[in-house]
Amino acid sequence: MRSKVVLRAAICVLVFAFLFFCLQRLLMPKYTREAEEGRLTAEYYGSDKNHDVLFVGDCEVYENISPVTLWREYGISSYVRGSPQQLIWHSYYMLEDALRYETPKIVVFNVLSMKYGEPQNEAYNRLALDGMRFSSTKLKAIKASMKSEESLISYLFPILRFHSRWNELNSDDLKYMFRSTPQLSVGGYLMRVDTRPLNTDPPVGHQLMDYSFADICWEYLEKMRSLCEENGIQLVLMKAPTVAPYWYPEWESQIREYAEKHSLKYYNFLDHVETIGIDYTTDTYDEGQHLNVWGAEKLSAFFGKELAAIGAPDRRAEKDFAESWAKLCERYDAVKKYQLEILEQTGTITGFPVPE
Amino acid sequence: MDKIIEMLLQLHPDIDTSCDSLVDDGILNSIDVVTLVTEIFNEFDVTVPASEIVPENFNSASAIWEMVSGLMDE
Amino acid sequence: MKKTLLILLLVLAVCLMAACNSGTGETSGTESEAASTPSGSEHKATGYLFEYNGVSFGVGSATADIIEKLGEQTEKPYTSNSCAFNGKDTVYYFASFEVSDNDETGDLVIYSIYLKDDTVATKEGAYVGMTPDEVKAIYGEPSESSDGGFSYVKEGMKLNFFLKDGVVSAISYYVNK
Amino acid sequence: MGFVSVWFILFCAVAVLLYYTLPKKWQWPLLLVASCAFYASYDLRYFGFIAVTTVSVYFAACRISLLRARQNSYFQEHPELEKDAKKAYKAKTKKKTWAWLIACLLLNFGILFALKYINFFIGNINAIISIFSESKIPTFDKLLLPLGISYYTFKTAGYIIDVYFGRYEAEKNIFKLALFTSFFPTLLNGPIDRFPLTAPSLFASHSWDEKRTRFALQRIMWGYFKKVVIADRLVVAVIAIVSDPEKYTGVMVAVGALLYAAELYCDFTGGIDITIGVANLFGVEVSENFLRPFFSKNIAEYWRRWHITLGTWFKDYTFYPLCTAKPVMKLTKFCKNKFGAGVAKRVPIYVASIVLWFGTGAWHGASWNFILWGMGNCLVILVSQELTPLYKRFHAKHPNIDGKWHYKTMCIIRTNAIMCCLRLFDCYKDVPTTFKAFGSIFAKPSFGLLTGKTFLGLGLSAADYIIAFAGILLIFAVSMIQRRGSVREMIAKKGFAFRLAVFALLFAVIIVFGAYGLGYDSNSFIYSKF
Repeated sequence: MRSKVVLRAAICVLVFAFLFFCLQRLLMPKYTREAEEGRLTAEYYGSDKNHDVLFVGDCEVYENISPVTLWREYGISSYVRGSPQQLIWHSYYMLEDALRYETPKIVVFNVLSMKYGEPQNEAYNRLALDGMRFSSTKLKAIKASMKSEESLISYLFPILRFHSRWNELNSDDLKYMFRSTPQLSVGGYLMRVDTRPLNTDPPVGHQLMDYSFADICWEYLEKMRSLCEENGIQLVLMKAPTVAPYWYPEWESQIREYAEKHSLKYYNFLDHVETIGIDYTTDTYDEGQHLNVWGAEKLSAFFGKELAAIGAPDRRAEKDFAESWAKLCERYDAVKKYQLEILEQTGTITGFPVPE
Repeated sequence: MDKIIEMLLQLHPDIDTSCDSLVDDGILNSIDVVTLVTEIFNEFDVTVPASEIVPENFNSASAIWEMVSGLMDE
Repeated sequence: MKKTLLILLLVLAVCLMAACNSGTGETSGTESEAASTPSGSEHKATGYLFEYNGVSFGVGSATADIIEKLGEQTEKPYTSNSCAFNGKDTVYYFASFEVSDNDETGDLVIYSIYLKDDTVATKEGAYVGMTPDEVKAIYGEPSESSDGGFSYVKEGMKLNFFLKDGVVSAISYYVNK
Repeated sequence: MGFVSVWFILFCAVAVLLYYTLPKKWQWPLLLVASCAFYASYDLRYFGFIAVTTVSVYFAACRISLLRARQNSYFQEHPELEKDAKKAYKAKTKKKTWAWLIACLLLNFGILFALKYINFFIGNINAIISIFSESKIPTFDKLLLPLGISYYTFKTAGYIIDVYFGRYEAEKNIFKLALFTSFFPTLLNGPIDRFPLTAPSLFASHSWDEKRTRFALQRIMWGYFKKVVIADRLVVAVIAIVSDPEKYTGVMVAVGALLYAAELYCDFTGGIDITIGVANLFGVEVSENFLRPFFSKNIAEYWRRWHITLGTWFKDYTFYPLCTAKPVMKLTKFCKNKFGAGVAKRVPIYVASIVLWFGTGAWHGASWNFILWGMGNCLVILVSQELTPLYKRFHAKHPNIDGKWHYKTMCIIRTNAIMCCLRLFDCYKDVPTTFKAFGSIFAKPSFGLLTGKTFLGLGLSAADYIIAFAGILLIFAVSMIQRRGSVREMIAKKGFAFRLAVFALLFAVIIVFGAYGLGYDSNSFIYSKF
């Protein structure tokens, strides 16, 4: 009799766990119709972890840096671990998480997120962290990013947060319940081929009361720098050539001073717009806030020269690198062709359409 | 004893005086019990202490009479 | 038993109705389940107001009501949208001030008015170029002050006076989160 | 940590695991440790209060038992004592035990009064003073209200009164009494147990019983369903209606009352189901607090089905003692001579009822709302008591109308209508608003408000209303079945597969349709602030 009872109890637990898991798969947002950037974090785990250069940051990296161009021009194998409005502590834990899989030679961090001193809103936390594989790093990342009303348990079991999506379900939720969503980024880069020119001169930021960055930002910048030092990685700071949000000169001086003090390379591409050849009437799809693919290729070509100069090796001769990057280049061209067709037919592009 | 039965009939004319679960079956509610206690006080000049007001003592006419007589000779 | 089975069936029917009521229909955008602020409620400005071209407005006014009345804009408005979601943040350029709004609360509501030069003044008469003491003579002791300037907090907004070389270099009405 | 939190579920799981692995003699001490941990998770400062209550009750009860034991042994040693010497000695002991009882009650109810009612009391005093002078007594602002103080104070008061009545001897082991006072599932929303009913199963050792555990888990899940899926969903609409009496007047007040009735029922019975379920996991029997209250045909019956343990507590420890107290008896005798038997019969009942309902009202909260709510209940019961001759004549004319279902339904609807009106006092912030809102139902019904837009404006979507309505239907169906026996037995008879399907479905409904997490605040059980 005893074994029968134990068997029944086991079946019960199994059924409940399976039901819980299925409901979670069903109700998790698939990020196919809006906020597609939510798929970025998880896509890293599908890449071949053979990168010499790793970019971390918000849309200023994943929409302006094209790893395929870096490969085609200089044979640099790189990946962009970006997420929407990625805060500096998200960047730090993204880096720590990546180091569990590979150790790049160079890590590039975009400094814009230094301006955010506290978690902005719950949505960006979810977009950045839900895709992360479970690990001690993810736990630390959640604890560091949670706003007061959020709970750790709703990150470990996301259904506890997304269960109220039951009346917003659509056909994609069923289609991608167990199948993975189509690959969105190419090496972590999100492409846009359309153009919306900036005809006026770039907006100038209003005066601020206090230009100093929050202490927590300096603290995590310091943590990132020591993490790179421990792993023999060269930390490089960058600021993408975008006109909004406005990059105050007072911020620039603080970053420059920090870079000099710790002898880090710092590239503010806003100062090199002419040399790079970026023209805000053709190279941006939203009046200068993000570069389109043409702008990104110009920026990547320029930056690739710098990266090669400071130690990013040229891997085009090595067979396994060539093979994996050939696939990525093919995917890159396919996406570009696909978006150009859409642009031709409809005249506009919304979100980041990619072929299946 | 018949005094007790008379009181019960006064409360509920159709009461079955031989039944022995008046309180448990909800025939006597708390207000009836209190009315009985005041009647007993007026009749036998005996105060039923609160500690005695338990279902067992009020479940049947005989139980009530036992309680009252017990109190009287104390 | 029959009667209660009937009721149970009724319950299941109602559940299905709920699911398909708004389930399989394609819904775009992640509008929150609870009804957002009832639309149509007019937005009232709070705290210190700014007057220009005969129009009195401030932080919290609906852009639609006042933007045309403020006269000619020197430049095309510049809209920047938030990273992933379709939140919009627009700046409107006028001769001596700039007005910014966003759609965080569903409708386009002004959250900042930035005065750049002394050709305009606040309703109470403060303008760019004044010394801090002159401003304090009008508004009294500020609620907050730092080396970059000082501000007066009132009903969910702040009136900021920015300082450069000891003189007010800019004034802004800003929402106080 | 409220019931609706993963930590509570983990806490119970660990406690149950330990409970059945530890050697039997450590079982009830484990429950005590668990209860202290649970209590500490709220606020360490509460410990002082519950400790004072437990120690004071333990000490007073032991003294009373000791005095009585000494009296009995004295009588055994001197059998030759004649009647009135014995009586004198008994009176002496009675006086001493009475002194201990009163001291203990004054202490505990004093704490309860100081923490919960003092500000209300001062507020009224100030109101009176302000008539003729401007001075005001300052109220206390940083008052702690320990978790479940009303529950454990009443529980221990019942215990010591029983010991004083001699119904049973005082518990010698203070830790056992501590466990009885602070048994963690009953801290949040009762029930107010009786020592002899709970003690046997609380202190006994239990071995694993598969059926009992299965039934307990099913009941817990049913409790969570009612609380999380229905109560926490409807509370959003109720608060929206109640906090804006100007906008939601007329018929919307009635709608608010109905929603509140459903929400309060699901919240309170859900909480009690979880309490009883968790207690059963440890094999502990805790008394039922509800018996399908919305099926009662009159107010008196309603109060024998809703919050049963509170009702019986007040009946046994306020109503009866008052009726049989000497001063009341003297008053009855005085009335008998002066005004005749009719009045004499009613005096003790009226006096005791008013005190009982004043107490019940005040127990619910320190404001005039609740006291008037209590008085309202008292009025209805006394009036229906007076009308019994009228009812008897009516029933005489229509002999077997009782059996007819339409008469029974009419009674049920009438009872619920009256209770809904009385519950308005719970909702609105003060008495005048309540009366204004109640009046507006008839004066200005404004049926125009009954539109989809109004309902959607309450913060719930159409889907929410459908889910809540479906849930209420399901509860109604289950209650109908329950009238013929335990639903869980019926399900158990149908075999493992059916049972698994039913409870897997219930589990899915709770997880998906539950109103919990960001945007919903589900930890505020209505009755947990007592």
